[in-house]
Amino acid sequence: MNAKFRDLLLTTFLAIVLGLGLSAVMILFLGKNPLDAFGLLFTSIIRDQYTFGDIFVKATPLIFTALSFAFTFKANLFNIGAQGQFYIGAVIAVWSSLLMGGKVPGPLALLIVLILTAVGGGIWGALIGYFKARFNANEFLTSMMSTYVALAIMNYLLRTVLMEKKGEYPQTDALNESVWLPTFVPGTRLHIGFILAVLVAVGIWVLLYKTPLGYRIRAVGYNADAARMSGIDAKKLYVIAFFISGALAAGAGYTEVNGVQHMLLQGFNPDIGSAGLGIAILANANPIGIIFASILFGALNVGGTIMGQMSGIPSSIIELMEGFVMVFVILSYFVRARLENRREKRKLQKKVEE
Amino acid sequence: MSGCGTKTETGKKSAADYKIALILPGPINDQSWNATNYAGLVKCNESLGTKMEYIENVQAADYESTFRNYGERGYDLVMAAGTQFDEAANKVAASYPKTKFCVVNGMVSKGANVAPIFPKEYEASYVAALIAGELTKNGQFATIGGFPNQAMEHLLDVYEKVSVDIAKQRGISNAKAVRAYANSWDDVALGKQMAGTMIGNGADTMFVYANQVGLGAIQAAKEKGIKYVGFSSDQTTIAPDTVVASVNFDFKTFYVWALKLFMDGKLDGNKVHEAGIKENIFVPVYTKNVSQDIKDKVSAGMEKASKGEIDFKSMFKK
Amino acid sequence: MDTPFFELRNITKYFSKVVANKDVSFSVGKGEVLALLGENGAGKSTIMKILYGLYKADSGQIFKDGEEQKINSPKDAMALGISMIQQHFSLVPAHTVTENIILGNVKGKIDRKACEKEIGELAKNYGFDVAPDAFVRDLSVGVQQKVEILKALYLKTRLLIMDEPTAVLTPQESENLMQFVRNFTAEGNSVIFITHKLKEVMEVADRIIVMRGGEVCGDLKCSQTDEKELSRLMIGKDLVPADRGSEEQSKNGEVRLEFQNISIVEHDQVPKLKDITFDIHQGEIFGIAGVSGNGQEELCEVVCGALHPTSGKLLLDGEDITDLNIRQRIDKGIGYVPSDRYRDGMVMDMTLAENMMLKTSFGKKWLKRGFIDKAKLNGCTEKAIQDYAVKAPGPDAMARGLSGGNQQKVVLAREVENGTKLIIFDQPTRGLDLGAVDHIHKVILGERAKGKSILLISTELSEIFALSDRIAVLYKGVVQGVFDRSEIDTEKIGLLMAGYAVDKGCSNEC
Amino acid sequence: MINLLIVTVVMGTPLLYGSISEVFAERSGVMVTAIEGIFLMGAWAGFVGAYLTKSLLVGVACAIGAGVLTAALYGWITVYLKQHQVVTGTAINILAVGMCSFLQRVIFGVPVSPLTVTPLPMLPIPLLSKIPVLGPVFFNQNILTYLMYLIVPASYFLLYKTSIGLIIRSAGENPEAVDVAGINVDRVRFILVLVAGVMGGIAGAFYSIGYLGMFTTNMIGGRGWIAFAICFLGNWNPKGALAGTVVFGFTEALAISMQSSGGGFFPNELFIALPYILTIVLTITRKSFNVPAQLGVPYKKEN
Ligand SMILES: Nc1ncnc2c1ncn2[C@@H]1O[C@H](COP(=O)(O)OP(=O)(O)OP(=O)(O)O)[C@@H](O)[C@H]1O
Ligand SMILES: Nc1ncnc2c1ncn2[C@@H]1O[C@H](COP(=O)(O)OP(=O)(O)OP(=O)(O)O)[C@@H](O)[C@H]1O
Ligand SMILES: [Mg+2]
Ligand SMILES: [Mg+2]
Repeated sequence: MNAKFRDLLLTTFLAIVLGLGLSAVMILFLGKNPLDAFGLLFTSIIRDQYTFGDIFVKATPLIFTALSFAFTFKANLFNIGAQGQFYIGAVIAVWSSLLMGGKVPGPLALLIVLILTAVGGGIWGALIGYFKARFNANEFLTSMMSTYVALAIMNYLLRTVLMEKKGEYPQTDALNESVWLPTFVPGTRLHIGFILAVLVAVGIWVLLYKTPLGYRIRAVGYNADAARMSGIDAKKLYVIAFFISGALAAGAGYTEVNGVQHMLLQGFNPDIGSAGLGIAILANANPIGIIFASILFGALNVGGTIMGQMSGIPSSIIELMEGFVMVFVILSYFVRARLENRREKRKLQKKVEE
Repeated sequence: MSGCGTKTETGKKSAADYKIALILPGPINDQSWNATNYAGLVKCNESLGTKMEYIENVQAADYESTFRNYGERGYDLVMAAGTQFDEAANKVAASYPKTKFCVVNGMVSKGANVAPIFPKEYEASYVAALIAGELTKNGQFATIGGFPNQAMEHLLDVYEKVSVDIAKQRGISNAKAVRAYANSWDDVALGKQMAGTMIGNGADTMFVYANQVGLGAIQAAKEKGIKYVGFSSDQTTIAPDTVVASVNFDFKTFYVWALKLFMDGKLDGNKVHEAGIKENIFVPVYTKNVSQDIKDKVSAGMEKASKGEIDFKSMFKK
Repeated sequence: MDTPFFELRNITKYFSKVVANKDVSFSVGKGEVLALLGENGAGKSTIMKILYGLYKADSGQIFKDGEEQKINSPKDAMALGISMIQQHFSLVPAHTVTENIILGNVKGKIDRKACEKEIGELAKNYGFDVAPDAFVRDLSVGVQQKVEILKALYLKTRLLIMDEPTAVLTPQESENLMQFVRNFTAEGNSVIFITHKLKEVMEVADRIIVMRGGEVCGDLKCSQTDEKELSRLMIGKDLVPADRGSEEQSKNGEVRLEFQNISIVEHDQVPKLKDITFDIHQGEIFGIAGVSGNGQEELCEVVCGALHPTSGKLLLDGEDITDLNIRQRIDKGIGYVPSDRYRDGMVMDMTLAENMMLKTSFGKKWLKRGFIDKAKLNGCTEKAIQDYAVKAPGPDAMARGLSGGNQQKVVLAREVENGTKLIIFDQPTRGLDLGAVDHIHKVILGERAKGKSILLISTELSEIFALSDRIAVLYKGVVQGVFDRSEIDTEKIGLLMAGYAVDKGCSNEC
Repeated sequence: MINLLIVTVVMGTPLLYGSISEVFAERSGVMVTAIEGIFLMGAWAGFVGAYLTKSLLVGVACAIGAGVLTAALYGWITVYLKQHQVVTGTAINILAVGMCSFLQRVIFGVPVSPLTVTPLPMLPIPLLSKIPVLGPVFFNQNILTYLMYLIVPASYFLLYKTSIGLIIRSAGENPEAVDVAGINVDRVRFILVLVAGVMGGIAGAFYSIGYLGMFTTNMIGGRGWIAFAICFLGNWNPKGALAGTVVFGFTEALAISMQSSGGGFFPNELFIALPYILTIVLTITRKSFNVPAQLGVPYKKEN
């Protein structure tokens, strides 16, 4: 194993341990025994199949929103509007599923819903890219603001055209079972959306690093001037990159609506965007790393919830754990660079002394 | 199996033997909906000797898994606070026939083990309106709801109709009510701004049902020196000169009532168990700023309601 | 021997990947001009930055007038009377000249008027034509250089360090600078002067330090050495000048690129290019001389397609390419080595291999079943690394990790490969050392020998003369005449570059 | 109408604190993306301090302390350790949410009724507050708002008329120039992040103890990001921040007033989204952006 890779594993592991350790210290303030609490966290997630499966259920949408951020990040662009793109995706997924459920054969309907969701979320995202390309509008700002607009749109639709038939609450009717994403592990609610997410993550990695399009997107992101001088149309690529990013975030809407909730309601997953961003950080924006980081967050979420439920520790412990782990992971970037530097310098010194 | 528990001599389970859980959508220290429900749980554990557990801050995506989680572990009764749990409860129930699912504020029951309990909130708002109608000076009522939904609209319909009618009877011919939705349950600052605007437009009596948004509205009312009718919990303690009266949802009584039903085996499925003024779960709380005369009028109104003499349904606009 | 003004003793400095300075010792006396010579990466800038307090040495000592000094930040250095003009200007383009000069040197409320007056007078005293209220972004590099010098003078400097100050200057501006150095040292001040240009060194320096690989390999009196010795010390061997090959071939080649009355005039503004008309033949090197900022960049961009002329036509092998975009022109075989490789030529955060496919990402060349053919790309890059003697670990090395000269070689390799018909070289050797310059010149001549046409742009007259078959001078967007290399000499070009009108086509007698 | 303006001024105050602090930090090259977390920590600590000591002054001091602490963590990681600013901000924002909700529980447990303090009183300025329209709008506010009236011109003066301002602006445009002038770039940037912590903490306290007299974890709800956006819209300039705040604040006040009057032909959600849509429109239509050239780029000297 080369030293760099060893550093990566070691420092990341250490960061996670320290992050959890600090959270454990916080638990002391509550007058509870952190060892018991964490014991519970670790044993509970492997308690039964259903709970264990839930880790991956949780990880699924996170993979999508993390990819959404990471994809543009790799191109030196910022899409922090994944939350809004997720809302748009969820709205389209639920709408089209309601229309097709029971009328169109399940698998076909699911495929159409997926395509519509991705395209819809993509277009919503592409607007950000278009504004940047056409008006040089700062994408950080427009993507941030677009989330609030998307939320308003979703809320409006939920209480008007999408509102449930009995007309009581701003939520949709439940979807027909034919448009549920099938589960693939009996006794759990682990649906094939997880497999989709993993495949998409791999696909995004291939797209970014193995295809000319991905190559061009990265080139534009790192150096738009050089890209232009090479005949690459930066403006077009902004739109494409944000389209893909938006489609990815919308994918989370698809798996949450068709795979988990089977309906859409107000206040649906309000933190999925920022969690995705955090995961992208954890994984250093590497699509494959994102799969693992999402599973870690999924486990913290599932375990943290059960821990809260059984030991009387408030559920904010989850955010605390996630926050600490993220901060330590960022510190680990620094430590790694330091270690690498030291190593090089020592090598040099040895060479000079010889 | 652990779910069976030990039996007492009479052959009946003791209260402590039941495995009961309460699912809350927010933190128990939210100073409103979740805190109220949590207080009900505490009361049951104290007075009935149950050992109810709770889980807080459960997000929409986790409703189903949380229900399943308790179902798997053989709980006897799983309660959830809020109508938003209806779908998930009905969906999960079939897989765990031994567990009873009870959604507080629930309105849907499709299954022998799904037994929602529903406090008729429009009866509570009726009580609030009885107070408000007497308190107002200029007959300008302002209401703020969290999000528009049917239950919310119904309770605001009742409030507005009753309070305006009373004001008119008192000779304020131009009495009217203005309604707004905050589209939020927790934005305190927004609550204060909205209430401030409504008061600026002339309102002199506020009524808000929007959790923490209401706390902001109370601030505005206090600063502008108008009256506020508290709702859902005893809000008179926050600002006794502003919130001169409050309609307290006595969830302690409500929970005890529900749990007794359950332990007596009367919490049947396929049915919505409603409770209201008659069951004593809506209790007006007054400060010294409210005259005995008003209190009497309110009592009389409640009496009528509990006898079933008031046709609330006719007041619903939709 | 009296104590030196400043002395560096046994300075060693490690960066993560290189030893920039190894046990470096030398000194500078009062009133002395010390030249620091060395190849790229020899450690010249680093040792000066240590003296100026920007970097911290790993070991070693600094003395002033025989007393040891601790220089931990430029503030300490300034207190000792040291100023330094950085290799890459450290000016704030968005601020005015005055703001740049007083940065960090005034306290409290700024009295703008008074400061501007003060700076204006300072400039006048030294004969610098600089407007104190002008924005730096609007100034030519020559004037920016003067601002840098004013910054140093403002602080009443005793030792002025100049890191490659003439790299971007015209001959006249360089000459002015030399004059300034002479005057400045005549007052008893000292100057340390870093450059790659031996001619300047011989002209102005009293003493010369030569560095190689981070070590001092020569400490010579100017009067006791010559350019040949210096260049041998610097690169460790003698340089054989590049062979221009056959003089005749270019004249016989067919016309490849034709400019027909090309102008760029944006409404009401001064034309960027005006009525440019000339042609380049196959196998010809067409040199364009001129002070930078006189339309060279626009000219290059018109040819590569980044800029479209407002009028006129451009023909390649007789075909009108005026309306083609960059990508189409790349496909036609036009290569372009831009002057600003950081901005226009490379993606620093990508590997060398990835940089090799920058201009051909649309083609089939690197594709295998829709994916990038990594093996093939690496193979080609590996070959370029060999052919161009790029000092790099391999195709997967990040471009950012290479030194400037080696980055330039990578760009060169790519453009020579792409430019099958025509290659534009814009300032191909700026800032590079003798060895690298020599290599690049050989490559350019080699491509000419293959029959390619070459458009060479350089502010370095020696380069223009060494390579070009024909030479044009560009001044304010106008071609001041096209000459055979034998028809014209440095002096005349200098005049033309400075805008002295000479009749078009005028030859020897002007 | 007057009401609308009063709401604009009141709700604009914390946004202006936030956006001006952001102007300073960003001018020196650091985007304080942890602003949302700083606001929240300020709101929380302000409330806790005021509640436990019954002194609003102590509350404000605690808010400043918490804001500075949060900012210091952010500044240490981004300025000294040179880590990515957006990334670090996200982590700290999440941590801040966890931190205040957790500590709130640790300190107060589960209270039965809401915990409140009396918010900062309105201090009508004699004479001035009697002027029609202007009086009630501008001169019947709390102390933090009055302080703001001083901060706007003071920060403009500081940034554009003093040597310190010159250093700050240069650090964001070309930190090397600042370094060469013998000034420690990292220290300048770190201090400005701390200043952002002070002002962000005050902004947070404005919500909890200045305006509402209570604390909830959702209290900030994206308002830090709004301040962040206003800094962009205002072209990194205190005057622009003021203009941006007024535009944003007025739109928001207008939206609330529309909502509060019981709705009408247009859906509620349109009003809710209006300020955000406006921000996007302004971002698009703005011709020139004076982005500090090195905004968001850590200053790395050697490797
Ligand atoms: N900031 C830095 N970080 C890491 N390595 C550096 C840094 N600056 C310079 N180096 C390394 O130190 C060596 C010496 O660089 P330096 O800039 O001193 O060379 P130089 O002699 O000034 O070259 P040039 O003539 O091109 O200016 C170079 O090989 C370079 O690799
Ligand atoms: N900021 C930096 N970070 C990391 N490495 C750097 C940095 N600056 C310079 N280097 C290192 O310095 C070298 C390049 O420095 P520079 O461009 O000054 O080279 P140079 O001395 O000019 O060489 P050349 O002869 O090619 O012009 C590389 O080895 C690179 O690793
Ligand atoms: Mg160099
Ligand atoms: Mg150098």
